[in-house]
Amino acid sequence: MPGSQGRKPGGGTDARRASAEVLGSERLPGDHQRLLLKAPQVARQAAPGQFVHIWCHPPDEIGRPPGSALLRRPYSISRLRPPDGVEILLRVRGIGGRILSQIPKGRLLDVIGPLGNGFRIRQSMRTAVIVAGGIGLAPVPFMIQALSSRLARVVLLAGAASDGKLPYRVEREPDKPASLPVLASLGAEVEFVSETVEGTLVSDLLEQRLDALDPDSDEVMAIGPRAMLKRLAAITEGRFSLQVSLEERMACGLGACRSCVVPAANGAGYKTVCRDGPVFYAHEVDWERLQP
Amino acid sequence: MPGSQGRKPGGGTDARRASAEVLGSERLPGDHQRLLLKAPQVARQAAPGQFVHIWCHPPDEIGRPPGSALLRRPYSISRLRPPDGVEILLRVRGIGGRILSQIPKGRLLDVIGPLGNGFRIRQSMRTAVIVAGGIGLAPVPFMIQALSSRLARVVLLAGAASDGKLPYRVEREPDKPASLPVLASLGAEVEFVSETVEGTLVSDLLEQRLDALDPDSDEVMAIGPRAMLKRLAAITEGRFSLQVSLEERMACGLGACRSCVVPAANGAGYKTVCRDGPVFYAHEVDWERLQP
Amino acid sequence: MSGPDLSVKIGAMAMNNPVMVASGIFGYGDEFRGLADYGELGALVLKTITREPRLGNPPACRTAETPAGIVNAIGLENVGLDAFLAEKLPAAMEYETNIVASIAGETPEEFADCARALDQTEVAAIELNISCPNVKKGGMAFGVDPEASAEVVAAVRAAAAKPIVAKLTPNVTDISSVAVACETAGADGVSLTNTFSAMVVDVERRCPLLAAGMGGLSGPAIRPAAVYRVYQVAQAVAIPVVGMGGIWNANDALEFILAGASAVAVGTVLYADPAAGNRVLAGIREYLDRHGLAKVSELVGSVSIPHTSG
Amino acid sequence: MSGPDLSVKIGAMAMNNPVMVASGIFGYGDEFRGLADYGELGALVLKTITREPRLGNPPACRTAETPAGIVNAIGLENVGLDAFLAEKLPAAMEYETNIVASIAGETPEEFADCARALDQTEVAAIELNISCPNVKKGGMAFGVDPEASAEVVAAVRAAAAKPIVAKLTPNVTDISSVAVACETAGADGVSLTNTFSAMVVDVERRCPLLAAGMGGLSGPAIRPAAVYRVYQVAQAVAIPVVGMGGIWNANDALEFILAGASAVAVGTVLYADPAAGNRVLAGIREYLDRHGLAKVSELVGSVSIPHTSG
Ligand SMILES: Cc1cc2nc3c(=O)[nH]c(=O)nc-3n(C[C@H](O)[C@H](O)[C@H](O)COP(=O)(O)OP(=O)(O)OC[C@H]3O[C@@H](n4cnc5c(N)ncnc54)[C@H](O)[C@@H]3O)c2cc1C
Ligand SMILES: Cc1cc2nc3c(=O)[nH]c(=O)nc-3n(C[C@H](O)[C@H](O)[C@H](O)COP(=O)(O)OP(=O)(O)OC[C@H]3O[C@@H](n4cnc5c(N)ncnc54)[C@H](O)[C@@H]3O)c2cc1C
Ligand SMILES: Cc1cc2nc3c(=O)[nH]c(=O)nc-3n(C[C@H](O)[C@H](O)[C@H](O)COP(=O)(O)O)c2cc1C
Ligand SMILES: Cc1cc2nc3c(=O)[nH]c(=O)nc-3n(C[C@H](O)[C@H](O)[C@H](O)COP(=O)(O)O)c2cc1C
Ligand code: FES
Ligand code: FES
Repeated sequence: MPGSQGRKPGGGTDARRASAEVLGSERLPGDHQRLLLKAPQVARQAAPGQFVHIWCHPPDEIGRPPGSALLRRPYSISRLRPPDGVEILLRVRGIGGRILSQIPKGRLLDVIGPLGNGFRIRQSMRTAVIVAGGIGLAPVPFMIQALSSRLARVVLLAGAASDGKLPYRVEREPDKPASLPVLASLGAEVEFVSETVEGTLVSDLLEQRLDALDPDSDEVMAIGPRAMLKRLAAITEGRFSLQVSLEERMACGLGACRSCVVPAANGAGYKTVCRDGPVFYAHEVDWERLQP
Repeated sequence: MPGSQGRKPGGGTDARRASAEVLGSERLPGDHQRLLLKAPQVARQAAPGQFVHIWCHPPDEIGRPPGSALLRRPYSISRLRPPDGVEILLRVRGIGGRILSQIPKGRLLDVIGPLGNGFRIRQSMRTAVIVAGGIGLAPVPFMIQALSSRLARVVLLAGAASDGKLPYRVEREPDKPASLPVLASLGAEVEFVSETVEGTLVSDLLEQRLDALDPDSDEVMAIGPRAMLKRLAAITEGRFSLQVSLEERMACGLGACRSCVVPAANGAGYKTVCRDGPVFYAHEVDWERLQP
Repeated sequence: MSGPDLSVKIGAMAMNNPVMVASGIFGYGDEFRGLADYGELGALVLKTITREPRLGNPPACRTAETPAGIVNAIGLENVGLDAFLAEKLPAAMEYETNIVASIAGETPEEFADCARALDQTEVAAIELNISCPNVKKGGMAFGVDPEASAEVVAAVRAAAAKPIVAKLTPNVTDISSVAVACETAGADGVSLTNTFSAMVVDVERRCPLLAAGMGGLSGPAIRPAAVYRVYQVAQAVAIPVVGMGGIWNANDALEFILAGASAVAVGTVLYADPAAGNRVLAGIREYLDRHGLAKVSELVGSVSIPHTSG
Repeated sequence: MSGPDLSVKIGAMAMNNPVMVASGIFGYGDEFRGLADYGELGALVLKTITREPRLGNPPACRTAETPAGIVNAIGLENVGLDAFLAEKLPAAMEYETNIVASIAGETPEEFADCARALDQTEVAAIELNISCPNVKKGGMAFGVDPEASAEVVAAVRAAAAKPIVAKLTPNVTDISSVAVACETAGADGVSLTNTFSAMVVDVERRCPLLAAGMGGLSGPAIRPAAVYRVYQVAQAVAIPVVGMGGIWNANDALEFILAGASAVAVGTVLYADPAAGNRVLAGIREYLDRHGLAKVSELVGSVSIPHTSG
C-alpha cells in the first residue's frame, strides 16, 4: 500500500514509538542525505547525542519481512526544527541508508526514540569543546543548539579526510582557519581541518588548545571514528573530562539484546552503546580492549 | 538506484530477456492493473497464450536478494500494441502483483519471454470459440487480435463470478446477451454471463452451442479456473478439439526445474506448464489426476 | 473480551493465549517496557541465565544481518543467578502474565542449581536452553544428544516442581529423538527451534564478521525449516510444543500451530516491531473468527503429510 | 583475457574458474540455453538422475516461496540413466565447459551402475547426491550417516575412474564427519550444502502447501548456515570443497571461498537472474583485481574462527 497514511504502528503504548512523517529529504554533498521528520515525541524529549532507531521500510509493511534491512538503523538526532521537526543526517553507505535516502516527502517512517544517553552538561561547565570527525558531524548542530544556549562558549573542532566528504560547505579565507559557516551560525567558534588540505588531524587541533582550557569549567565532547576517539582519550587522560559518543551494530536499541556492547573500564564487564551510551565519559570505557 | 536507466540485465545473450520500459500502468476495476511494456522481442515473436516471466523488482537490484517475490512471476501476454508494446493484465492478489502494480511509468522491468506454447491455429480452422473465465480473460484480447485476422469467426464466451470482478465494462441491453464491448470491438462475437446476474456458468454457454459447431472446422480454446476447464474437457471429450491454458506455480519458467508439472494423459508422466504448455490439447492432460 | 478460546496449558502453566516472547530477545523484560502491552501475551521468556554471571562473546560485532535473518553471537552474556533473583526477576514479575525463566549450564548440576532456586520464585515455568555447550562432551551442545538432553531434564525434574520446557536446537540429524528423550525424562513441554549455526564473512576485511566467528541464524529465513522441525517433533511427543523461528505475522504463527505447536514465540521480529506479539495475537484471533473456530486448540497439528513419496 | 588466475582443480577436473551451476536448478542444461554464456562458467552440474526414470513428487505444488528462499519438493523426477545418456547428455555436452553428472540411488549398487555408465562418457566428473533416501535404512538419507555415505562413495569409486564429488546434506548433527567419511572412501571433493528440510503450511486451506508435505529450503535464506557448514567441512578435509547455498552475488560467493570453498555453485538465483553465474564470476574477478590478488586460490579458507569463547 504505497503512500499510505498514518496508521499508528503496532499498537505500541510507548510515546517513544511513532510514525513520523517525512517533511523533507535533501541530498547533500559527500553522499549525505538530510531527512526532516515530524516527530513531536522526539523533539520534546531529545538531548544532544541521543539517537532514533528507524525501520527503513513503510510502517504499514512491518508485518512482512524484508530481505534486507530487517533490523532498525540507529541515527543521531542531527538538529531540532521547532516545534516538532527532527533532522537526521545520514551518509549513504549500505542498504538501509540507501532506502531511507530514497523515501519521498510525505511518506511515514516508523521511528523509536529518543534513545540512549546524550552528552551531559555539568552545572559548572562554561566552555564546551566539541571535537567531531567525519560522519561524527551529524549530531553536532543539535549539540551546538543545546550548548550555546546554556554555556558561555562553544568551540567546534571539526575534521574530515577531505572537504568533499563533508555535507557542509567549507569556507577558507587567507590567514584564518577554515570554517564551516552553517555550523558557526548556530553559535560555535569553528575550526576545520581536512587531511588533504591542512594535512592535520582534528585530534592535533585539540592537543594544541589543551593548555588553554580549564579542567574545572571546560569539557571536551567528541564524536567520530574510533581512532580519533582513542587518540583524544589518550590526550585528555587524567587532565580533562572527556565525553565520547560510540557506535556499535545494534539489534534492539533498547539495552535488551546485548548486541552493541563495549568493554567497560576496570573490568566491569560490558556496557551497551544503545542504553548505557552512546555517550560515555572516557573513563568509563576500557580503551585497551575496545576494538578498533 | 531509483529510476535508473536501461542497463541490460545480467549480460544475457538471449533475445528472450530484456529490460522493458513501463510505458503505462493503469488501474482497472476488480483490483486489476494493466501494464504496457516496451518489449520489442516479445512483440515480434509472441503467439496468443504465451506468457512473459517478470522479475518484480528493479532490474538493477537483481544482485540483491529480496525478502519476497524472489521468483519471477508468469503473466500472459494480454494484447499487442504495435510496433513494440506488450500489455499484461494482472489481478492484484499477492505480493508480486502488488509490487508490479505500483511500478511507475518510465521504470524498467526485467522480462523473459515470450515463453511456452500458445494456442495452435490449425490450417482448416474456421471458427474459434474462446471460453474464458475470471482472470482467464487476460490473454483474450491478444487471442482475438490474432484469431480474427485469420479466421472467419471468433466467438467469445466469457464468465465471471460477478460483474465487479471484471476489468472490463459489461454492457447489458434488454433481450440481448450481455457483452463486453472492449473485447467485441477487437473482432469477436461476445456473450458474457455472470454467476450473480445471469446465474449461469460459462461452461453452460458452450454446452448450449456445441451442437451448432462443426468438429472439423471449429475449435474451442479455453482459459480460466480449473473447475471450468475440467467441465469443458468433459463436455467436449471425443466430440471437439479443445485447447486449454493451464496455470501452475513456476520457478524457472523454462522447463528445467520441473516445478510446474501437470499429469499427462495415458500415464505418460508429467508435462511442464511453462514449456510444454501453458496451452495443451485437452487430450494431452490426465484430467482425473489433475489437482483441482 | 469474548471470542474464541485461546487458552493453552503447558504442564501447570496456564496461558491466556498461545503467543509468547522467545528467550534472549527481550533481555530481562524491563528494557522493552512500554513499547507494547507485553502483559497481554501468554508468557514472556526471559534471557537465559547461568549459575555464575557470564561475559558472553567478545564485542564488535555480535549481531549481523543476513537475507531475511540475523546471525547473533551474544554468547549467553548474563548477570548470573543471584543478580537475576535479586534485581531482574522482581522487575519482570510486574508484567501481568506468565514469566518463564530460561537457564543454561555446563553440567546438569548447574542446571539443577538454577532450577532449585527458581522453584522458590514466582516464575510460571523454567525453560532449559540445552543448546549450550556440555563440558563433559568437549563442548558439544547437550541438545544434539538425546541422552545428554535427558540427563539435564532429569536433573532439573528432580530439583524443581515447576513446569519444565526443554528448548531444542535444530542443529541435529533427528530432532524428534531429542524431543522424545526430554519427554521421557520428565519435560512438560518442548520449545523449538533455537537458532541454526551460521557464519557471516566480512569479505573486505577477510575475517568472520562476528567476533566469535560463528553464531546462530534466526528470523524469517529459518521459518520453513523450523516449521518442519515442529511438525516432526509434534508427531513424536505428546507434550505441548512451543513453535518458533522466524515468526513475523499471524500467518507465520498459524503455520506453526497447524504443524503441531500448541503455543508460539516471537523473537527476532521484536527488533523491527516491538509490538509484533500483539499483532500476531490479534491476527490469530481474527483468523479463528473468520474460520468460525471456537478454540485455537482445534487447529493444533491439524495438517498432515501425505504418505506417498516420489 | 589476462588477469587473476581463477583456475581450480577437483581431482582430475580442471576448471577455468570456480563458478559452477548447482544440480537440479538447470535441468539437463538445454532449457536455459541462450539466457547466459554458461560455457564461460567453470562447470555445469546437471539434474540428478537415477538408474530408472522417476516421476518425482506429486504436482500442485512443488515449489513455494518463503522469505528470501524457496522450498522445493520436486522429488528427483528424472528421465533415468538410459534416456539421459541417449538424449540429454549429448545436448549438454555442447556447452564448452565441464559437464558434471549428478546421480542418486536407493542402494550403493544403483549409484555404482550409474557411475559405471557415466565413466564411459565425456562428463568431467560425477556428483553423488547422497541426500536421497537409503532404502536399507528405512528411507533415512544416506548423507546423514557417515558410514552409509562412505559405502556409496566406495561403490562408485570402484565403478568409475572419473572425479567423484559427494554432495552433502546439511540436515545432520556433524557434517564434518560425513565429509571425512566420504574423503576416506575416495571422494575427490565434496559439495555442500544441499537444501535444509522444510515445510510450508497453507494456512487458509489448512494443509501443507507442497503436495509432498515437506521439501528443501534453498536460496539466500540459508546462506549463513551453509557458509558455516562449508567452514566446518573445509577445516576437516583436505580435498576441495564446492560451496553453495543462497549465493546471489559475488560477495556471497567470496564468503564461501574465504570460509574454505575452492569452488562455488549458483542455484536458486538462476530463477531470478539466469546470468547470475556470469555476474558472480565477473564480481570475483573484480574483487581479486581490487585486492591485488593474483590467484583466487590465495583466498580459499583464509578466514579463521578465534578460539576464545564466551
Ligand atoms: C548511536 C549511533 C548513531 C549513529 N548516527 C549516525 C548518523 O547520524 N548518521 C549516519 O550516517 N550514521 C550514523 N550511525 C551509523 C549508522 O547507524 C549506520 O551507518 C547504519 O546503520 C548503516 O546501515 P546501512 O544499512 O546503510 O549499512 P549496512 O552496512 O548495509 O548495514 C549492515 C548492518 O550493519 C549495521 N551498521 C553498519 N554500519 C554501522 C555503524 N557505523 N554503526 C552501527 N551499525 C552499523 C547496520 O545497522 C546493519 O545492521 C550511527 C550509529 C550509531 C550506533
Ligand atoms: C502461464 C500463466 C499465465 C498467467 N497469466 C496471468 C495473467 O495474465 N494475469 C494474472 O493476473 N495472473 C496470471 N497468472 C497468475 C499469476 O502468475 C499469479 O497471480 C502470480 O504469480 C501471483 O503472484 P503474487 O506474488 O501476486 O501472489 P502470491 O500468492 O504472493 O504468490 C506466491 C507464489 O505463488 C505463485 N502463484 C500464486 N498464484 C499463482 C497462480 N495462479 N499461478 C501460478 N503461480 C501462482 C507465485 O508465482 C509465487 O511464486 C498466470 C499464471 C500462469 C502460470
Ligand atoms: C539476539 C538473540 C539472543 C538470543 N538469546 C537466547 C537465549 O539467551 N536463550 C535462548 O534459549 N534462545 C536465545 N535466542 C534464540 C531465540 O529465543 C529463538 O529461539 C530464535 O531466535 C528463533 O526465533 P526467531 O527466529 O523468531 O528469532 C536468541 C536469539 C537472538 C536473536
Ligand atoms: C528446484 C530445485 C531442484 C533441485 N534439484 C537438485 C537435484 O536434483 N540434485 C541435487 O543434488 N540438488 C538439487 N537441488 C539443490 C541445489 O543443487 C542446491 O544444493 C541448493 O538449492 C542450495 O543452493 P541455492 O541456495 O543456491 O539454490 C535442487 C534445488 C532446487 C531449488
Ligand atoms: S542493541 Fe540491543 S543491547 Fe544495544
Ligand atoms: S517452472 Fe521450471 S519447469 Fe516449469
